[in-house]
Amino acid sequence: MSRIRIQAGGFSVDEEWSALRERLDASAGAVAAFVGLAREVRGDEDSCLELEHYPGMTERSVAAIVAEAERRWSLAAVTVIHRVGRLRPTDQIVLVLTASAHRSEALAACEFIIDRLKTDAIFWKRETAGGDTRWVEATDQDLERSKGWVGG
Amino acid sequence: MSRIRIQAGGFSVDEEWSALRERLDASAGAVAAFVGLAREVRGDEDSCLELEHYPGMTERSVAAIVAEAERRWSLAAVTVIHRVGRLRPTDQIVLVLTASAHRSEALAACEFIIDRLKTDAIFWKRETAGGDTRWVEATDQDLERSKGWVGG
Amino acid sequence: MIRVLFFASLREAAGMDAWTYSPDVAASPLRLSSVLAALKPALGPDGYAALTAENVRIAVNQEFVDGAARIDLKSGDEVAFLPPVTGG
Amino acid sequence: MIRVLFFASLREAAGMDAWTYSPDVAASPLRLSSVLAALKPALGPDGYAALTAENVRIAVNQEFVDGAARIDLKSGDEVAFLPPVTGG
Repeated sequence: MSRIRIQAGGFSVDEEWSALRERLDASAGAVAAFVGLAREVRGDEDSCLELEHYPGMTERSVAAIVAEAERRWSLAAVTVIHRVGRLRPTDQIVLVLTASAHRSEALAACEFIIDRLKTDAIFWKRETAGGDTRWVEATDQDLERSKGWVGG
Repeated sequence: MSRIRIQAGGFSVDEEWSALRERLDASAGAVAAFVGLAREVRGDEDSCLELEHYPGMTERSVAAIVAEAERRWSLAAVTVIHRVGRLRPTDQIVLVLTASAHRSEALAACEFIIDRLKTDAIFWKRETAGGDTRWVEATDQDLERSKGWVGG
Repeated sequence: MIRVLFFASLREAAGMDAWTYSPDVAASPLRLSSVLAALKPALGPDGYAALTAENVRIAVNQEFVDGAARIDLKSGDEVAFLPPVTGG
Repeated sequence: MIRVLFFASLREAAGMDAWTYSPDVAASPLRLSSVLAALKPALGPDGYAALTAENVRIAVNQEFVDGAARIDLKSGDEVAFLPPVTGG
């Protein structure tokens, strides 16, 4: 049972947490969460991050990652929210929530989803800081982590 | 900067999340969270879990786990709340929040802390279900996961 | 009519976010290679080079395609040029 | 005076959560082994067997001790018997 949203507006961890809890029964023993925050770029407190997406294809790319997680682990509920548009330092960018009977599955699925969002989800990021603008790409480490989830 | 509480009362993920966010500056890019929930035991919806601790020594055992996490990874903030006393299915037992500049550190530290809480924190759990009461011990898998964090 | 979309750095390189190609009705089936050929003068050499860089992927109707040049298109199809992605 | 604490399954096995040992003032230094010896009649054979099981750890003043029997105690010390723990 998954809930995926790509949106320009912010999200409330509290509301998403409560909504996820309502979808769980008494067999769920573990919820793992990850929130990505926009960081200050190159020490410029006025820096900003712009997230671009491809409406439709982006949603499907995220849904495919979640479906793969649900295939690999027994998950009671998953929520993924990813923001697009212009973000400022400390803004929340992405939320991943995974629930399972046992902690090992919730934790692994949460990490898997965020790792794959870095490399396989259809988003682009442009940082602006100190008057300079650059496109951000997944790092070699991101690609290694993502490939590290072997098998299928 | 860590915040550790052992308490009989419940906790609000929302409040702890907000309190942690307030301790972060714009260099934090990742927050990982884990919440353990009391599960229904052996299909008995009236089952319960009782958590016992050793006041003083328990707090220090949790602080030692958090200190070890802070030594291994560069963490901007950590919160651990662990409940004691009588819990019912779906009740929240434990909260771990870890914040870092990068997701790999926040995720690893969160998983490390919950793995070590299973094996090294001074708590005891007694399950009561269907009129039968038994003490719960860390599983072989728990011990392996905990030992799996090699090095120091 | 084929709609061509450019994202992120490729939008900047192309100087536009979308381009519409309306080929002669005679050209059927329409190959993606023909669309690319028609794009070249519209973009200029730098824009075209950016679009055909090794790390650029092409999607047709929001599905990635391999060996893009041999893909057959039909009117109404959407072709997108995607530079390396990163989310999270 | 030494205060001895029993936790969890050992509290159940001992039938009490705490026991106070007030030895003769003559017995100084006081060995943990003497406390254990005094506990034996107070607990009965089953309780004592549970306390001395291999997976039971002993803490003195809230620190785990090894080779417990040789530990020297002083009045006011707190000795605790801890069965295997699990949190989270």
